[in-house]
Amino acid sequence: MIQLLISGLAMGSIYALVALGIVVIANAVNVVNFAQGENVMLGAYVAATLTLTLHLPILAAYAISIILLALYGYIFQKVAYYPLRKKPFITVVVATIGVSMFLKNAARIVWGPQPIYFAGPFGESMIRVGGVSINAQNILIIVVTLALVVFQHFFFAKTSLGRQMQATAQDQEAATLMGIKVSRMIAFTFIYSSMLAAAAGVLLAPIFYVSADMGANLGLKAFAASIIGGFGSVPGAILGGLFLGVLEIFAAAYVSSLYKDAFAFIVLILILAFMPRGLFGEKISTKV
Amino acid sequence: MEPLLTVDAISMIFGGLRAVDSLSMNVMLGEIHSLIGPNGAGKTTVLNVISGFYKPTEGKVLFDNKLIQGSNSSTISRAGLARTFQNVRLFKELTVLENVQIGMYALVKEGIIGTVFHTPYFRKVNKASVEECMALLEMVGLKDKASLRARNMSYGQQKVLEIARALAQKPKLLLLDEPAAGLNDTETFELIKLVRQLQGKGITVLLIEHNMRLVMNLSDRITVLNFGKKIAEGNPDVIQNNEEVIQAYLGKRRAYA
Amino acid sequence: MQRKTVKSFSLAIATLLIVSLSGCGSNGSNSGVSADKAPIRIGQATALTSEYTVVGQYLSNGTKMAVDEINAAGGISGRKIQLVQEDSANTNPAAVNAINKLIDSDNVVAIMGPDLSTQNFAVAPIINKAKIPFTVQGTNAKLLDGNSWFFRLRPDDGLAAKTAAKFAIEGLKKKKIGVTHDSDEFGVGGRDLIVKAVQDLGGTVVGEESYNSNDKDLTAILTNIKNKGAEVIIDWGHPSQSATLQRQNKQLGINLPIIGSPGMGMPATIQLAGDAANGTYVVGDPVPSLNPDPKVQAWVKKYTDLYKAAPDFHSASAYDGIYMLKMAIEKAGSTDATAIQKALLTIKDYQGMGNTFTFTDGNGAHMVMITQIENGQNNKLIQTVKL
Amino acid sequence: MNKKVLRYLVFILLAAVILSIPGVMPNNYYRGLANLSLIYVIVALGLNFIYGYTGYISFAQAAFFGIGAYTTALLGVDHHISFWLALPLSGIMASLFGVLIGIPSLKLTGHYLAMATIGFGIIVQMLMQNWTSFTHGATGVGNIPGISLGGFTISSASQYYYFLLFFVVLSILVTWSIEHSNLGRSFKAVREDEIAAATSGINLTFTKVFSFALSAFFAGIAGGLYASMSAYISPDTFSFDQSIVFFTMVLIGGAGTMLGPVIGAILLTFVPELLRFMKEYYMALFGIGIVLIMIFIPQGIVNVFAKDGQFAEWITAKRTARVESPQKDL
Repeated sequence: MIQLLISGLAMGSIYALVALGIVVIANAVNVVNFAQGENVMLGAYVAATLTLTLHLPILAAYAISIILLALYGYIFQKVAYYPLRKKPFITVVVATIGVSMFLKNAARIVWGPQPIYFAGPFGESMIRVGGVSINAQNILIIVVTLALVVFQHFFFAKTSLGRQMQATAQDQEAATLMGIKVSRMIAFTFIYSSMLAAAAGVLLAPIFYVSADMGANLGLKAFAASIIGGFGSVPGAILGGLFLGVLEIFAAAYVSSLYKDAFAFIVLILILAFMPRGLFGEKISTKV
Repeated sequence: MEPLLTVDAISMIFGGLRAVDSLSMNVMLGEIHSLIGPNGAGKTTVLNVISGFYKPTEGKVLFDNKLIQGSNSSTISRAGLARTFQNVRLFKELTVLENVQIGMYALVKEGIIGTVFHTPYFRKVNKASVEECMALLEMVGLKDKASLRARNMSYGQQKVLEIARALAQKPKLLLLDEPAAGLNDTETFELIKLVRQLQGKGITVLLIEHNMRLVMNLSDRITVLNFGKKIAEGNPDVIQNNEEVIQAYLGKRRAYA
Repeated sequence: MQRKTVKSFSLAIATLLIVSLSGCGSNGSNSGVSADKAPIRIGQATALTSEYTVVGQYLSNGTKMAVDEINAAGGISGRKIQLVQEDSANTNPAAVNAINKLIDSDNVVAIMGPDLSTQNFAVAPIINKAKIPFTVQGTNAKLLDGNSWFFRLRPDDGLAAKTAAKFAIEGLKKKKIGVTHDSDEFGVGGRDLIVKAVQDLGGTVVGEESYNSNDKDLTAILTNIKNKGAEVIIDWGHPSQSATLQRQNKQLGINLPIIGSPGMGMPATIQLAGDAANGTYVVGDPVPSLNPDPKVQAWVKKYTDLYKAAPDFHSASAYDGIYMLKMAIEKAGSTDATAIQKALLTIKDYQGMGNTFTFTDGNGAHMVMITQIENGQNNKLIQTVKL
Repeated sequence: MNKKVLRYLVFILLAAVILSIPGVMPNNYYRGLANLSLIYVIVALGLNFIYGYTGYISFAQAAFFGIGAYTTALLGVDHHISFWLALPLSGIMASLFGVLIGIPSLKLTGHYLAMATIGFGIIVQMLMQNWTSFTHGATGVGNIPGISLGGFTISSASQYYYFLLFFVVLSILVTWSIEHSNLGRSFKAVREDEIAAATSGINLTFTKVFSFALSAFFAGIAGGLYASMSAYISPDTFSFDQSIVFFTMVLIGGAGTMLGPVIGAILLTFVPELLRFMKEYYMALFGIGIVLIMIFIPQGIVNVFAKDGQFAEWITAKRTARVESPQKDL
């Protein structure tokens, strides 16, 4: 039982990290980045290449891949978002889908079709607790996710850059009036979101194997999690992610593992139909 | 003369703010009734409650002795209550004619089969509705602009087109939300002539307007609203000399003395 | 974006449309060389994109190697072989388009089919209508019913599944069997055969669990099977899920012995599963590197030098397929489809790299090997089963 | 030579070209592609109702396409019902599901609707894959009976071409007549301004659900035709990626017009095949192509040329970035 809960929470934390990446961008520029799943894959591949081919120590590989993804985030924003910022959101959404198609196939060409395994910092070691063996990597994921959440809270609340990014997210016009360089803040938002994706990718690799398709429905699931939690709200994304991770594992164990993915989306549609604000979202409505 | 529209002690509370405070008023069949008051008095909120956008926190709305408060806007519009908007809401990408045709949507029964196969029945019904719309356009002086895009019309023309669309619903009661806003003098004069014409056709009008010349010239009865409460009601000359009304508009006179 | 660039860009798209339509006319006709000297065109539909490229590359390498060898030795009765490859990716429409292109546009004489059984099902109607010899990699037992033009180069699931069940009950002396499988048609086909074979041999299947082809976390399935008291797991799935199964079997401390489908023995799967693979039994095509026959060992060495990676049974069966097509064309003395079909059916006990082939019907390969993975190598031969 | 005769001549020329295509095509491979593109035209025309005219996003078109295909296939294979009865049923079955997804989506806008339709699509595909007793599961449905009319069975690719052409022309006529009717105008009114539409007496619930059902009906009919033509269908064909391709067809061709989806469908069926020679690179290029098109011509080809294209202005209208609420307060 505890085993299921732990791996459920671990999976949930990954969904939460990716969902956070999606929500951060959505709040700032009202666009859903359907390529977020592929960003995670990119982070995993970069880390795998650094450790396996260049034999860097694990932690160095993690740090470098997060920085590289930050750079990638900037380029992605310049190429896919910037020329489209004035366009309706559907054009931008389809553009991100185009980017995800490109990333999936480009990764397969560069890194080959063979899934790669690279051990996490704790390698294979298991933790035996009262007859229950828990994968050390799961614990690492949960701990790192909590740390990131706390960091994000302080970053946005306390640091000036964080506050400026939040201001841009709330109201771009007002932010420009305050002298905030909005386009720079948007760039930072994309960079931050890609770094979150890199973190998720790096943590996920030992469980998921690094392959071109690892990101595929991860992005969709994370987006669903952010809606279940209450789209636009940061706690909503985190709690939605955890909720989805645990729901899936228990649904797979006790109902049927075949329909595991379907449960995520059934819950999503129910939430959208009856509680569009999500479990934790606040009431937002447009005046007539 | 029995009332066509009765607003019975309605209140609209937006999280602590009583935008409308137990307002009661009624509009008689065939009259031109104006609802005036300084900005923020709650005029448009009242209009939105009557036309079904908001469900009033308290009170009832009776139209043609049927309870309509809380039902959705399309049912209310089909019951014969059409409206225009403060900031014109036209179907910009559709042609002028199409805009008016949409007004007539509920009255024209083309039927699924007719629509898909353009049966002779469909063509007859369609032709009739086009003629009616053209007549309306002629009435408001937009006949020659029928096939142009609504987006390309001037502001005054758009205002008048919106009235034409409302008229296409063959309404019993027409709600006009600041129709004269942004019109020049000739356009305002045309508007007065048009509203007179509508009254002649037996259409009751509830008018929200700031242009006092228009209100005093057109209205049979006026209700004055201030901070969501009714402070006066009666015919134009009574309202003109009503102390409270002047204070509401010009602020305390004694303050200057 | 000024109007001009927008206009020119969409004009480019429009011309692309016109080119695409007119483009059809050009490459239809083949070279004007007289018929008897013209190269014999053999088609291959294999996964060059999508996650199945892993298998696609093995097939493509094996085929190219055979074609180059034959051409170097003078081709088939003097005519060189021209290999035409089309990408069948991972969906049925892609496979159907690839096969149609091979038959109609590339006018090939025979086709080497893709690995996925679902794709083989999808193209069966086209092959039957076009009447062209079609070598099959898909192992689903029901694939050959009504498809007289299908020639399977690998043992079908029926043989492999029965052997796996037999080995579990008689070899490992286990009574309670757990079956895990992919939810796709390969996995479902395998499971049905295993369950039937176990019941025939007096064992009991205590648990059946299926997973989707992109599932990553099988903890739920493994805990279920363990709680139902299974003593051994027979798994019928694709590489990355089989690897996850072995890895999590060890991680969660369940440590049940696992007997896997042929995919379990592929170098890719072993590399993915890491040391969790050690001890796993594999029932599948004879592993080339394990085949004592020196001819096979020479071939393995030549393949490894050429492609810098060890061959697996896919490359072996593709290599044998080309050689058998060569034998059939030479025997039939022409590239006429029905003649090739008849000639293929006369092949008896042909010692290939991957199997010994006897084509009494569509099923040519009748030899299966049970092996065990030890320190990262699928090289401990347990038993060779000949039917 | 007045305008009317000129337009008539162009029409004749166009008809001649379209009718001669099977003859022009060098072999069955390209005829097969032409047939597939005709089927996709019907799906794209359907999607045009909900997206082009009503302004709502649907990523569930492949699911409706699949529902139609499975209805015809299962009725044919399991219950031996003739194609001519099964086809309309496929359309109706798909539109029932269209209503099913249409109702909850009434209150949704933007990303939320997109996400709901994606979820719906994935659930439908999962049911097809795993409900083995009813849908034959992952093995798919084989030897689906072909199409025969009084003894004559359609066999060759060219015969299929003309048969499908009939359905495409029918779909175009139906689209034209709906566009020029009150119903069509009510769709566009909802796209332009829902609040004004409501006050003009348009019942928003009915209009949106009907538009969903209509686009599903087209996809269902196309699914039935696809199943009978290809004789074998399996769940993996009706995936979320396929819905993306359908959506991109309408987007690139030009939504909100009649010609747009037709051009988009033909283009996106032939271009990937012609890029085939690039083997594993063509999917990556396809991705970049979509990004470029979104940057340069978001309104699609047809709308670039039709300067006053109604949809063109709507989609390129400048939008201020604000977080749309999941629910418009109506």
